[in-house]
Amino acid sequence: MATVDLLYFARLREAFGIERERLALPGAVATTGDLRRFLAGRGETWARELDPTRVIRIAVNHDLAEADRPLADGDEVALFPPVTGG
Amino acid sequence: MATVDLLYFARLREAFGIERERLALPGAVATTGDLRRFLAGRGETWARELDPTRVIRIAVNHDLAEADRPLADGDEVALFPPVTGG
Amino acid sequence: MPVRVQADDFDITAEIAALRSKRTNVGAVASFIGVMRDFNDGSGVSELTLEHYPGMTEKALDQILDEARSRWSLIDALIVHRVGRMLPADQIVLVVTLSAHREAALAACGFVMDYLKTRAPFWKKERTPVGERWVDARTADDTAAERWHAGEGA
Amino acid sequence: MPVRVQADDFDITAEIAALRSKRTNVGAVASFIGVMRDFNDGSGVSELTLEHYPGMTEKALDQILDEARSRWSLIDALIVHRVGRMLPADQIVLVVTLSAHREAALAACGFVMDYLKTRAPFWKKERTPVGERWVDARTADDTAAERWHAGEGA
Repeated sequence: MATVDLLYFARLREAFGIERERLALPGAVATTGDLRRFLAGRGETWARELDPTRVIRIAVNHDLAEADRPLADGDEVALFPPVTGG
Repeated sequence: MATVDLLYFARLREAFGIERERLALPGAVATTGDLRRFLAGRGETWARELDPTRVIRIAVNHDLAEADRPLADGDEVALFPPVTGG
Repeated sequence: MPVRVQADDFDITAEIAALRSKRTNVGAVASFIGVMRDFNDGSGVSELTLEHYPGMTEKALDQILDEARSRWSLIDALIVHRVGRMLPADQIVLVVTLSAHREAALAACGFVMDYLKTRAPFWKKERTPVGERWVDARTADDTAAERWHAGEGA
Repeated sequence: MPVRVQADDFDITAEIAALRSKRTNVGAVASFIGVMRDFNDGSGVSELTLEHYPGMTEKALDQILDEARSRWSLIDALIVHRVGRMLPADQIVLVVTLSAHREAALAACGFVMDYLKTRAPFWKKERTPVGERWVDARTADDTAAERWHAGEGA
């Protein structure tokens, strides 16, 4: 079974009250888009923050990824709001 | 009779061997273009450096001027090659 | 093409001197410093906290400089980005680009800032008179970054 | 909006600090330093002499900053241009622009350099292995300055 490390940053980290977690991917979760929908199913805060109308970025192994990016065992997957540095 | 102060810079200063001069304008010299043609009539070096094919800038009282700019008594008129600062 | 993420402040004279060290082919040094303002989005701001994603940040900044180098003839370039707590007037980010000619240096400097604003994982949280808030990404930043795609592909 | 013509070298950190002094609305500091290269137009260059037209120079630089201020929202701006003898790697010119946002600061900095290159009365004389020569104006500089006219009038 594929396991990924999930990281949350900025508003998502605060809203979820968690910085990182290790997740064994359910069989139906094959891509970053699947993962987002799966996490949105965890309940109110998760559903609100990950609602499809909210702009969220997902990075896989330190590279920004599209929603169809396949996930593999050992991936580091980060979810965060649009960046605001500079 | 109108008198102007003429200044030469960079390559023109070196070619003419003169930095500045006071010139009583001949009656036919009414504009910067007239002045350039008049100075070109002074002889070989002047004719070569001020030949119509050479790009020369003329400033009147510290502002870049076109060839039809009228000259007035007391004007400071500078002739120089295109600038190369920065 | 160094990138650095640090809590400490930086000095632009020292950074430029280090980049230029022993090079006599540099004709143009363009630079940009992003500074913390005491006002943003209609509110006073008394403090800023910059969070980032260690590991990804450095990779993203490296990629931005690689992309800049592929587009312009650069002799060297530098990004320094601060993280942690900052006060109004503090320096936040420094970009320096070195080239033989000004066109490349200036264009690359603007490009790096545009890309950094939309691709480097930094987030700002502001303290205002009514509490703390995460800064929203500016649509203008996306637009600025997108102009560099003009002419690419379809 | 100060302009200075001087024989002495300058320090960009000190110049930026002076411009920013006591201001907390500055979000963006763009700058450009023109540096003497040891190579130009196919020859080694060992020394440079910069001549200018005192009186007109300051007026031309003031006009360039006025024009920049009329086009972008600038908090302040600075031009320092050196004259006299210079050696390879010496700093020649500094432009700094301050704004609330980076777009204005960066665009104005490029604009000032483009205009300075074609409108400010400075002339460079280079010492090369085969003697001294006056630097020719670059057509590229005229083209760069002209792009700011796009959309003006006819």
